[in-house]
Amino acid sequence: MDAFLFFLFAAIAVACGINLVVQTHPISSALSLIGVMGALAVLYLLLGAEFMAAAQMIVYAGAIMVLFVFVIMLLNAGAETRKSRATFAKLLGVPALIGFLMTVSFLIQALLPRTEPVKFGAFTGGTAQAIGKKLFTEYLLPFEVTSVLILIAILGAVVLARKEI
Amino acid sequence: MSLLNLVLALPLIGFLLVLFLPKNNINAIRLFTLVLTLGIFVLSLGLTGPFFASGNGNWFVTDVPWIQSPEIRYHVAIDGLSLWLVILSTLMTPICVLVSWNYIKDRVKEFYAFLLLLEFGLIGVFVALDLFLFYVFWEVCLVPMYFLIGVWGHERRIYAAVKFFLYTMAGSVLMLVAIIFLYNKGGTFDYVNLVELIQRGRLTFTHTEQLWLFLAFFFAFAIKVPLFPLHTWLPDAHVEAPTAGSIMLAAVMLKMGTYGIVRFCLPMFPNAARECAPYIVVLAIIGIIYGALVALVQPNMKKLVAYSSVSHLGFVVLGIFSFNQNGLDGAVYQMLNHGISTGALFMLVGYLYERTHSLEIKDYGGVANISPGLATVFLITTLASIGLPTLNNFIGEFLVLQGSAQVNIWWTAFAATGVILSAGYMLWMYQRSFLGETNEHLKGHMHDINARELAAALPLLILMVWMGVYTKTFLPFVSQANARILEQSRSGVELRVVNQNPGGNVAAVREIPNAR
Amino acid sequence: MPQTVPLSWYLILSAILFGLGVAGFIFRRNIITVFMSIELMLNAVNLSFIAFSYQLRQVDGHIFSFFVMVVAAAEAAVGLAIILTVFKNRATLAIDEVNSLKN
Amino acid sequence: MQQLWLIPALPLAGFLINGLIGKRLPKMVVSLIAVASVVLSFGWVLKTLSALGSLETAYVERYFTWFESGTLNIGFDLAVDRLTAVMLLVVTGIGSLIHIYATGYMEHEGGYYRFFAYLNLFMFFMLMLVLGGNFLILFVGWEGVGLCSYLLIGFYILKKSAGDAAKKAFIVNRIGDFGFCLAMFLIVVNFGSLDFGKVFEAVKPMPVEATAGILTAIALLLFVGATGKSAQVPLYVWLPDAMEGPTPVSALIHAATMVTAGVYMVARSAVIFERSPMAMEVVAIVGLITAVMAATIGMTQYDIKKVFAYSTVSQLGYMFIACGVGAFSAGIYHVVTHAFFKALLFLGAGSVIHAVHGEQDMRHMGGLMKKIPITFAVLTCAWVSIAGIPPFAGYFSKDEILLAAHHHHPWMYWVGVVTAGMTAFYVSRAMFMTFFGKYRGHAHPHESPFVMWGPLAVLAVLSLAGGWYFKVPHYLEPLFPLSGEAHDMTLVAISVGAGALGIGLAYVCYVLSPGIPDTVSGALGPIYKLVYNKYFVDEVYDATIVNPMVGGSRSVLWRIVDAGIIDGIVNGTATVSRSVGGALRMLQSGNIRSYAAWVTLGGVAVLVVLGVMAGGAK
Repeated sequence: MDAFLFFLFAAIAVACGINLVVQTHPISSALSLIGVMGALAVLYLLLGAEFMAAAQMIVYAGAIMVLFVFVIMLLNAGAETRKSRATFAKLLGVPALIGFLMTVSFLIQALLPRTEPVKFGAFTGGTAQAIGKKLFTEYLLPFEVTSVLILIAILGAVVLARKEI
Repeated sequence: MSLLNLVLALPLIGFLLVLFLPKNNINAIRLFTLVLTLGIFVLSLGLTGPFFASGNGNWFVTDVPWIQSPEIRYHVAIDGLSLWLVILSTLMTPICVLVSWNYIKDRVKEFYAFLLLLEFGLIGVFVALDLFLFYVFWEVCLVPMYFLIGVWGHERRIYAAVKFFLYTMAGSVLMLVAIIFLYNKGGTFDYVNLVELIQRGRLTFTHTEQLWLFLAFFFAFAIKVPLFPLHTWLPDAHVEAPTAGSIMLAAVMLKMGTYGIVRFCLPMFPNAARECAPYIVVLAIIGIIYGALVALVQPNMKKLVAYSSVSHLGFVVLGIFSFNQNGLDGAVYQMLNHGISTGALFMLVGYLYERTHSLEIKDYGGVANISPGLATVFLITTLASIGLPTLNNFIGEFLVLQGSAQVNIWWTAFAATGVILSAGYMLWMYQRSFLGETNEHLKGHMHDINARELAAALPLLILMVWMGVYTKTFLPFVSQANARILEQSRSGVELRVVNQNPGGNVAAVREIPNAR
Repeated sequence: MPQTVPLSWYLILSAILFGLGVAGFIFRRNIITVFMSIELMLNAVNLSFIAFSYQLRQVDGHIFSFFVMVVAAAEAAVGLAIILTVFKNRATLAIDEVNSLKN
Repeated sequence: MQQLWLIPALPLAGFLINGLIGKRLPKMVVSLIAVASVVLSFGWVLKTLSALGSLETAYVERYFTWFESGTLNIGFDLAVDRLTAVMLLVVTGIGSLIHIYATGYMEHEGGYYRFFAYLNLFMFFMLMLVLGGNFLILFVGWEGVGLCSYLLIGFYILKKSAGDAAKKAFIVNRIGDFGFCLAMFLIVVNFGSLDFGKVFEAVKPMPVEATAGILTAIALLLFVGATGKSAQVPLYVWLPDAMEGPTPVSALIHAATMVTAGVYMVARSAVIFERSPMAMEVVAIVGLITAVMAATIGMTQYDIKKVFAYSTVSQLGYMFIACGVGAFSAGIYHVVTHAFFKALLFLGAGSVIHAVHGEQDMRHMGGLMKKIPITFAVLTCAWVSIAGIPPFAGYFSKDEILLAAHHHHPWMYWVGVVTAGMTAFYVSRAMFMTFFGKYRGHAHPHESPFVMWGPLAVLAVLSLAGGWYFKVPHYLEPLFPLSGEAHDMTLVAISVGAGALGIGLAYVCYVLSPGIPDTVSGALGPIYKLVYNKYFVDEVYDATIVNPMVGGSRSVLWRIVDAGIIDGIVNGTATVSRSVGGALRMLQSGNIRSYAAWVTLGGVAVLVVLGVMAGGAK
């Protein structure tokens, strides 16, 4: 069952990822990205990260992606016109990408041979309670700093979106 | 918190505070900077206290860890060598504030902030006793000066600023390499420890190592001095810099180089220093004569003064590499003298520029008729600069030449021609710009020196006479500090004979804590 | 069909998704899509974090990915604001035309 | 303590008061301060000297250490011995008279306070020079008087020629100072001190150097300094130009006091010179050449001040002949008498110039005897004195010098006699052209006020009786023993005869038959032109030293070496870096996607390296 779920959602994630890249219209890409995120949320759950799975759905798929879609609509962005000038980037990018995938896969296979099989329920430390404990004890300072970061981000967004600029 | 830390920290605090002042309230910014820098100056006078009370030595020592690994310490102290240089820095900064009072019209806040940052860096350079800390301060000085030239300079300011920056960086990077090498070998960045290790023979270098280390340090310092033929950044930087920038550059920044040579090159690499001395002296003498000859034909006042700096700093280097008490005393004294007299010259040229917006000598003439006060101040400064006895430069030049005469009278003979030439170019400039018939288009623009300008000039004039007549205030501390440095650079000579076993190196390094 | 998959497969999936993100970043011309590609890469990384967290039986990986998520949110806010500004000034979303760095 | 410092301090105070607030003071007060400070100083000199008594040995006062470095300790020392005493009296005495005179002469000039401030400053430095107890204090005064000379020559700041002359004076003096400095360095290196007492004590036991040695080197270098300050060949060129300054300045600085500093310094260092016959010979010969050369030029000039200027150069040459042949006291003797009559000549000339409203060309004078009789009377006193007519002042000192020269080398005596004749000739020529015949100018000559001719009268008395009254060589005997040689009356008669001949010849040429000079100069043609143009020395210096130096510096050092080679290398490095950067710049296309591609590539590279390393580690 574990393997089936993994293959299913991995396939969904990859398919949506490919769709994200090949679609010319940003709204399709955005929807694909939501698909990726949803699939990933299930995988998180498989890995025992229930809080993260929930957060993934709520924050990512919910809030952030809504923002994206909202901006796309606001700008009334249409499909890309097929006129890329960055041939150089492609010439360089394709082999680089293939090289990247091959290297990473090789490294994972070669250097991490003793990975255990993933079984649902084998790790139950990812509950909201456990994470909350960590966040408010050991990671309290970073947590508070993130609040400042978000505050600054809000201010930045407000300043940037003002009319004068 | 010792007084020295306070003097060092205040400019930095001031720098931060100025950033928080409202941008448009120019008066508040100027006044704040002036009061603060004056306060720092008064405080820095307090640094002389222990020297007058209980003689020479390292005073106001603070030695605390800064970074654990690699072990970098915040180690600062002053001795007779750095004392007056620190006070020179703190004196020149308020003067620069006064000079820039009306001259700087835009980005006032940033200007004074950079000035304070520069002061911080300069004081730091002179008091740091940890090589890494020294390097940090060395680079800190670079940034504000780069901006002072690049933002508030004249037409070709970008070229000059970049040239200045690249020249200095080129040298300091080599120095950094040398510092890191020293750390790897000696296990410490601390100057005092290093010198002691070298003195005791626990840290020895092979001949080649020492030579390269010396050259790496010396190259960085020689660019800053500047020693012929590394001097071409100086005229450009001076010509393009705003008045305050020129003053700080000439009065204090150039001394970083000579100070570095005396402080680091001599005690740490005595053998290499002595080995290279003849070549360096030749360069210094070439610099003296060459700078003077080129100054003679400059059509631009600031360029003329800049080349005269090349010539004067040649004397300093000549004195240092004479390796005797007179030469070294003269060299250090000459550093201070040059700071005062050339600083004053740049200030006065700045005054002229403020009035007419020209630096070309041919645009002037007969200024003495309209502005007798300015002419008088300029004349006294000129006379100080050409080394008239009873004014400050004379003592320095005399001691330097005396020192070199003890080594080789021919050095002295050639170097002394620079003294003749200095009279030539300075008086010629004075004559062309101040004497004769008044230039037509000066009328209406020229006015005499005003109270603020006089207030900036007067301390320097007083110092010129004071340092020229009553050297007892200044010279004894310098002399004692130099005696120690000479002692250190001498013991190295004997070491070469004593310590010959090649295996001694490793054993020596082992004994030092933190050695790796 | 095996019952379970090794953890490394998750990592490989993460790598593939990351590669897709890079590909999107390189090949897409629309700024928004490029931006989404970045999100994809962040997600891929998050997956590895959580996978390692499983392997090590420690929750710290979750915390990291949590922070990544927070940063991603902040980044999205600012980034989209920038995109809005760029669009307002240039009336284009094509990334090739936003090249004022060049001169 | 005799408070010697008061002697220079009084004029210094005058300088400070006048210099700082003189602008706001009335002329009356300015002149009062200036004159009073010098007169008081003169009074203090008299008091001190009477208190010090016979002064068989030097009396030294040390105030504070000027600077100390290692074993070298330079004190702020003032010292008085008989030599100094003579110089002090001359400087303050004549200085007082000239100050009084100047209050009249400068009455209508602008910058009145400035003038007196400078003049007081000059007195200060000159007194430091003669009072200095070591070489360096002497050098302070030495440079200081040079500075004041610079300031006063260039006093008329509107005149370009004045500025040029001032600058020339300073720089030529600097060349001399170069020698002086080197001499000091050598002294310190060899004797470890600059105190006159210590150095001379150390030199005394040294043997006379048959061949050139260290003492010869020191002596010659000192003499280089003296040639600068005292206007000897080859550095005399500044003195004639220095006449651009106001006339009292010419009298005080460029006749009576400053220019004799070189003689004083050589006499002061007599111990060193005496041990180096070679240096002595050089001194004598340079003095001789200067005396002859300047005298010939003096005979051809028309500017009254220039005539006297060349006369000064020539007389200074005499003094150096005296020093060179070992008769130092005769040299100082001549310094004193020369101060009397040359100051008088200049001040008289000033009075004449004042009378004819600034005219200096003698061709536009003449017949002034009736119009300014007092000036004529006092100038006549100077005239007979310089011409060496017994028993006036000039006769005594000149006689001493010529006799000493004869004792040394007879040919020097003969050259000296000829020069004496020429001296008499050109002074007489100036007198005849100015006061005899008909007035050739257009102004309305008038006699000078009392403040001007009063000092002249005093100087006239000194010129007449000073030589006979002040027996300087006897006074200086403890320092410079007299040779004790009997005066050979024949030699005396010959030199006096030469003087008389010079006067007579001038009378014939310029009063009896004024056509002769033109005929003679026409006949001599090129030689006359050569002399008239001062042997083209200035032009030669310009062409061989000044212009090549300036031109070379400009076109070679600055434009080629500095801007071309050094900056070329620097900028070349920059250009190379830039072109390398230009190639790399292709990467920085500004295209975000190509950046991303590069980042990916870099990531791959890093991963590969990591993998290889990790693989290697396993």
